[in-house]
Amino acid sequence: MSESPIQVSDPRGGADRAATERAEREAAEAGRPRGRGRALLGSGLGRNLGLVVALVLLCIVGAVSAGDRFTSTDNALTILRLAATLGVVSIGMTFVITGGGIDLSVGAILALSSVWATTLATQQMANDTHWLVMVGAALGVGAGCGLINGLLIAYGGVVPFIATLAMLASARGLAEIISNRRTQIVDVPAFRDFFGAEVIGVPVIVLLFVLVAIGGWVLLNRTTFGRRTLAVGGNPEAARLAGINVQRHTVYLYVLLGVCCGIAALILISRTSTGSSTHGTLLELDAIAAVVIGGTLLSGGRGTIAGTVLGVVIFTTLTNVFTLNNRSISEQSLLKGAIIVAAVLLQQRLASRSTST
Amino acid sequence: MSESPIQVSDPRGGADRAATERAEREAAEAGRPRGRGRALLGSGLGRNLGLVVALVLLCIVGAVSAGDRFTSTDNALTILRLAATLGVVSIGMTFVITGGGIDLSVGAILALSSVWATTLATQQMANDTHWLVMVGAALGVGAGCGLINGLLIAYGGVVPFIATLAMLASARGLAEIISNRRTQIVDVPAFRDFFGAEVIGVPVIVLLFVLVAIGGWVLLNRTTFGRRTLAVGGNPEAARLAGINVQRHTVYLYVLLGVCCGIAALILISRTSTGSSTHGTLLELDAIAAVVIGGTLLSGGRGTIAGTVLGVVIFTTLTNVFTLNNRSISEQSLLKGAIIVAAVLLQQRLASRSTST
Amino acid sequence: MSGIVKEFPGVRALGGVDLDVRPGEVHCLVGQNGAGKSTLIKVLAGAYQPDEGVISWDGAETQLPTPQSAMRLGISTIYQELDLVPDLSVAENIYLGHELSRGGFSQRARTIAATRDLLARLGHGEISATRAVGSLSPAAQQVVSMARALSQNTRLLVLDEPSAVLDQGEVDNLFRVVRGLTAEGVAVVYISHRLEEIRRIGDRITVLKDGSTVATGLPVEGTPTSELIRLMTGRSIEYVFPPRPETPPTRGEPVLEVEGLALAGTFTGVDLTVHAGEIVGLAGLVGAGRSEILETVYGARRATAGTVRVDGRTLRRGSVPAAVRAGIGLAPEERKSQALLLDQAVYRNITVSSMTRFARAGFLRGDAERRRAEELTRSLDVRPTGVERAVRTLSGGNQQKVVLARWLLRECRVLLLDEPTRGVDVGARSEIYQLVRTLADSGVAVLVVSSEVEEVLGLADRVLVVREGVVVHESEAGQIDESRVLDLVMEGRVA
Amino acid sequence: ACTSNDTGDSEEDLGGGSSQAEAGSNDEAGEEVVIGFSAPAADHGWMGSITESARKVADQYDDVELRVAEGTNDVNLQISQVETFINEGVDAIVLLPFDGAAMTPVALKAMEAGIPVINVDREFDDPNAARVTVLGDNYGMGVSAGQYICEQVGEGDAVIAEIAGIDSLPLTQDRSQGFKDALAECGQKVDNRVAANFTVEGGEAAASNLLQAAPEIDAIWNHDDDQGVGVLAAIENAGRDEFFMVGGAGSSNAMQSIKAGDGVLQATVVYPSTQAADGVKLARLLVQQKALGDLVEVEVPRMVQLYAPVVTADNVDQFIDTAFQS
Ligand SMILES: Nc1ncnc2c1ncn2[C@@H]1O[C@H](COP(=O)(O)OP(=O)(O)OP(=O)(O)O)[C@@H](O)[C@H]1O
Ligand SMILES: Nc1ncnc2c1ncn2[C@@H]1O[C@H](COP(=O)(O)OP(=O)(O)OP(=O)(O)O)[C@@H](O)[C@H]1O
Ligand SMILES: [Mg+2]
Ligand SMILES: [Mg+2]
Repeated sequence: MSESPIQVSDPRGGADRAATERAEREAAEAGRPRGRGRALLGSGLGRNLGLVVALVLLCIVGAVSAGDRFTSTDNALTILRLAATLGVVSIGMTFVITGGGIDLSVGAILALSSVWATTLATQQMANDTHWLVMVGAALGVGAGCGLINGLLIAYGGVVPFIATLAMLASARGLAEIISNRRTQIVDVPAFRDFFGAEVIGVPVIVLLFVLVAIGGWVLLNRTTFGRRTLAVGGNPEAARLAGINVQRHTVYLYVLLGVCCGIAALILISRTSTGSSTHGTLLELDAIAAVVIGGTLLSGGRGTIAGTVLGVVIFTTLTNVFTLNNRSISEQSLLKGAIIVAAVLLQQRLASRSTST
Repeated sequence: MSESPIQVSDPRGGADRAATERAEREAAEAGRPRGRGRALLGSGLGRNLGLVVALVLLCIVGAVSAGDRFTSTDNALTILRLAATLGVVSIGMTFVITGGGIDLSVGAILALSSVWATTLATQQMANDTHWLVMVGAALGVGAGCGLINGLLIAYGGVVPFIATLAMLASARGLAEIISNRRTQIVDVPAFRDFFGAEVIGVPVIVLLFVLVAIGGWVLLNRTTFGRRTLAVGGNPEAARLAGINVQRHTVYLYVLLGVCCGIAALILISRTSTGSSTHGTLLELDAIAAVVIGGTLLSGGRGTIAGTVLGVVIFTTLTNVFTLNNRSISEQSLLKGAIIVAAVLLQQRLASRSTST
Repeated sequence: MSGIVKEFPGVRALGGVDLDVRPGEVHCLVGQNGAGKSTLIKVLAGAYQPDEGVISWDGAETQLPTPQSAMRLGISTIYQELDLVPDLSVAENIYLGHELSRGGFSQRARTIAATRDLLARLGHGEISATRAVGSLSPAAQQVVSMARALSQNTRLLVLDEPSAVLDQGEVDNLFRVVRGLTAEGVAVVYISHRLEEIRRIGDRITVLKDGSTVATGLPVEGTPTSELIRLMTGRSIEYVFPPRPETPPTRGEPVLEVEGLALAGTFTGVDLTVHAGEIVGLAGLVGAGRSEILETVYGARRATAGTVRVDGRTLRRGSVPAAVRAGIGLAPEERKSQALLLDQAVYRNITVSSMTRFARAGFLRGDAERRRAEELTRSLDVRPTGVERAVRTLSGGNQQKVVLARWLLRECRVLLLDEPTRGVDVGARSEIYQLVRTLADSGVAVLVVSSEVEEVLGLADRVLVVREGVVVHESEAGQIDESRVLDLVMEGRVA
Repeated sequence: ACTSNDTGDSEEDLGGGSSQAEAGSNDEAGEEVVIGFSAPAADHGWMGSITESARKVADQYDDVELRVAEGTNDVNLQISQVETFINEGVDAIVLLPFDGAAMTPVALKAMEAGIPVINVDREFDDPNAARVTVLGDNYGMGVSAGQYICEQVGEGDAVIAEIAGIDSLPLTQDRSQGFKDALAECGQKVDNRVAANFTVEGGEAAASNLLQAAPEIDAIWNHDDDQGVGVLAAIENAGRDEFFMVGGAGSSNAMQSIKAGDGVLQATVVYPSTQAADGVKLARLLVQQKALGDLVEVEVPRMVQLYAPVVTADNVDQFIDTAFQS
């Protein structure tokens, strides 16, 4: 047995890297006080310190450069509304990646869900009966696609990358066929009223994001499901021999992510008042990036919802700050790359720093 | 030594999967006769049987549905010309993935190389001196980007997914800034003459593809560099203890891929007579898919150039057959997903079948 | 080497260790799990950099910044955790890093020929030079590691627990090779937990305890084993194997009944019964298929024929969850890859198979879980304490205790143990034996696989001998001795 | 009513103004014509409509066989499609390039092989690469939008925002340039600019941020009515209405909204999505050696440039029937 079965996405840095990793891990371990409340705080701040610092820096840059156009509540809500779609998907993605998988089809599933939930027939039925029909359609389609992914991966033995790449192509193709490549406009007032509403000043879609985040945190950290996810991602063979049904659990993970895509589709439908086969283009890369920057191991076995949420918020805030300052897209993307690397390096340094104390 | 340190991208199928893997490995082993010439044939046919069958089926479909519009030499060359860009990049990608890494920035690097090699200044210099200046620029930029990727990953400890995602954003941003987002037209006759030429009826760019493929095969299978790549991807810790400088080797791999992106940029410049920041969009997914469908393990340690070439040719032939048959885009993408999954499942079945014989 | 200090974050693995090795001698390094033996030899191999201390070679002080620099001096190392690349062939693994090549092109024919020579020299000409190492048995992989070490111009050979995966015959073979080398003047550092091996092969002994040298250069002749144990553990351990109960437990209820169990290509027609309170041992050569029998009983492999019954109820084939529900637990052969979630906390590793017990509607009550795990680790004396610690940081013996704790918590009816003491030191070893016996006494049916015949005979009530996938002999442990078992294993004359 | 998957419009006649009148002459069946057609990926309504109207026109003629290649934004693939057409020996190729310059060499190759190429919308960089060029007027579109906004806001201190499409496309740059130049005429400039990728989602996201960046706006020009659906949704979500907006391309949704006059959308600049259909018609005429009906010329002209009119509530009825579904 090699001490650290170094995986695909680990850097090939050999010893130094292995040492850093172990150091990080132990830092996380050591920095965690025993009490429950303090555990939350400790892990939140200790593990995600780099991300928090990056976000704070970003906010300072935003506040200095754009003044109260940046600091207004409205702007904060705008950022959160924008973050909602990516956020909900990324939280589902955190589970799949923690469980040792990956999903490239999230954007396509989102598109298919959005199209299916907004066909004339569905809207007709929604108007005749209840707008929840649309919700059911979106979640059902998401879950169905996730189920196919999960079955192919867990029982068909197709590697996740390929299975979900195939789903990407197929789901988007199907979405185009169903919608005839047209943007489908939503004409179900009750639906739009519900999702467009605000509760004490907070838009429903932001609330949804918050609820999914809290639910995800509880599910990952406080339930047997979460514990199994960590086990399956950390060492699938050991998990299997410990009596966990690894295959079934893998299917659950992809279905969960599918449902998250369905929720994200509903958010996007409400925001744009349309369903379209172009929704969610390239969402997969953003979601995976947010999850990994957040600190979830791409090789599985360790996941953090708080980190993912921070990753998502950093991404959306970045775009917001750039737009407020009227920077060109090219500069944005040039800088985005540099900022991602800087954030990850910072995160590493801070994590290893906190060991020595 | 763990028998199969199951990695991120392996399906979580537990025992069945592990068994399949072992079976595959043994199949590959068993199917390999001793002689040198026969080894090539044996491994080519044994390991890639599923792909060969898929390609043959595809050709039959093409020949039946499109007759000699499909079977003509011209059409074959059209397919190969199309395959050249993706092919060269995928061969480089085979090395990186075999070495346990991944690179999402290939499309962006290609774009940046193409832009850099076609700026007014470069073209001016090329016209004043020699068209090889453009070649040098493209290869140099590719190697430089690869070097940055490699350094960040090997010495900076950034996971490959994140490092190359950052490079994707930055390189494309830089390409846009340099080109001012305009397509740059090539006006260096000598350059166009060279790359546009044919040798005994075979276009130079197809020859380039073939040369890179042969070179890649020799490098992976017949040199110490290839051996070390397999070792670094298969068990980096063992490689390190065997005295291989894993970090330096990792850098080499990304530089190699960067150079391949530079070559692909030259091919694309010659085909389009332009350099543009939009060249190579989404190339990364196609390249990774071709490599993995070809049979290279996404988790590293096992790679096949012949499989990659087959994967690339299957992809491009698929597109060609679709075009000849006038299918709608959406049907194509729906079917593409199904075909990918079918090819992978077929490959698995055939591989495990050949064990039992 | 003198005054070697090596610290890991939070752990001082070596706190000033001295070691001197002379040409032509076999220098044994002993110590409990976690004493720092492997760390020391990794420093010697250039794989770790010491924080302090001096390494001298041929009398001159030297630095070993990389594994290459050590190899250049002629230091070859076989690491405890076999470090081979599974997808490369035997020949490629042996010459990895110092490939036979011309102008960067590897010379395959020459490599293969040289590999055949090496393997023949090791007495294993039957291993194919072109086979992928991952498809070889652990014992054959060990041979490849040996060949790898010999492929260089070796002056100092370091062997870190090479015998853990070998059976008696293989160990004899290994010793023959080692003697051949020492006769040529090669120095050997030998690490093992099996003290009788050290008696047979060693010249001098260095004892490590908690990262420091407690004795160095002890002559093997004239150091009694009990003295060694005392040096290693700081106490004297008298009874290695716990006494058997007076009434043979075969009279109890049969708990595990296996009938006609077969796995295509590995074993056929295995019948066995384990009663409540009984310990049954499976003896055999490495590769005889004993692990497979356990894994098939457990449902981790799908049997091609036969039935497994627990308390009279037939289990569904090929389903681990069904076996676990029926009360079977398995402590697998490869602890790290098959049993443990190395990066997760000790308590999570213990509760992974019974976490629903600590959950209401799927929500875990973390405190109860942790408390229960603490109780268990305390009663098993797992060290260091602290259930929040990642299992990776524990020594082999303590990791094994964590695995056993998992099934203790689950309150199994049947416990399957595959090589329960592999890589475990003397002290922990006797604790584990004691624990297994206590479990049996509480009515658990235990099935043990071990490559150490002595262990099978000492621990078990009844012994089954397995050869090439067939159970060839069965008898009470008291009625068979070591040489008889070896006879059966080797020649398979059915009694 | 606005959902667009009703296919009622399949009856819609794309015969076009003059050719309908001339039904007797040019539309008369002639020799069989095989036309290869390639366009970028139909990833938004306008582009979808391009391919669809081309197909529709081809279906109207019994003597036209249209071979449609997979829409793609990958120039390499598009080149290979044209190569395939050349191999097949089609009679003419109608090509809407993803990038005009990049498709020039292969178009030249087709022309050299004796296959006339009809270049639609995005221009080649060599006049010899196409027999006929059908161009929208991207620069003119920007100018029209700019002039309309100038008329509305006058010379005062106004905040003007622009929501562009895909920034790296020359057509986007042309539109922006035209817009900038026209605004300069009346002393205005673009205060805030974002790009939205031609998708609804992109429009929504870009506009949300834009509205935060500029708390007070007087006018917005949005390049494209497809992404406009998202832009309007963002405006509605933000509850802003202190400005007016001008659209682009001319989708039927946009025109209905202009007609209803109940939102911020006051006008849109038409960018005809029927240009590829025109290309198909011209290709057929070319191969059959016919001339354009209302012209005196005996040959089809080299260049047809379409006009980019501004549609407002006053003239919307005139355009609403030819508008495309987003
Ligand atoms: N990479 C590492 N990071 C942190 N701690 C380590 C590391 N390697 C070893 N240790 C710790 O150093 C100490 C010595 O470990 P080492 O592996 O050298 O023991 P050993 O004597 O070889 O034990 P065994 O008999 O189980 O092989 C142990 O406490 C171990 O937990
Ligand atoms: N990964 C593998 N690939 C191919 N064959 C294998 C593999 N693992 C085991 N075998 C084969 O299965 C048979 C039984 O092997 P195994 O090592 O499990 O037996 P064992 O009696 O349990 O030995 P051990 O003493 O090592 O536990 C052997 O013939 C071995 O070569
Ligand atoms: Mg050790
Ligand atoms: Mg075994």
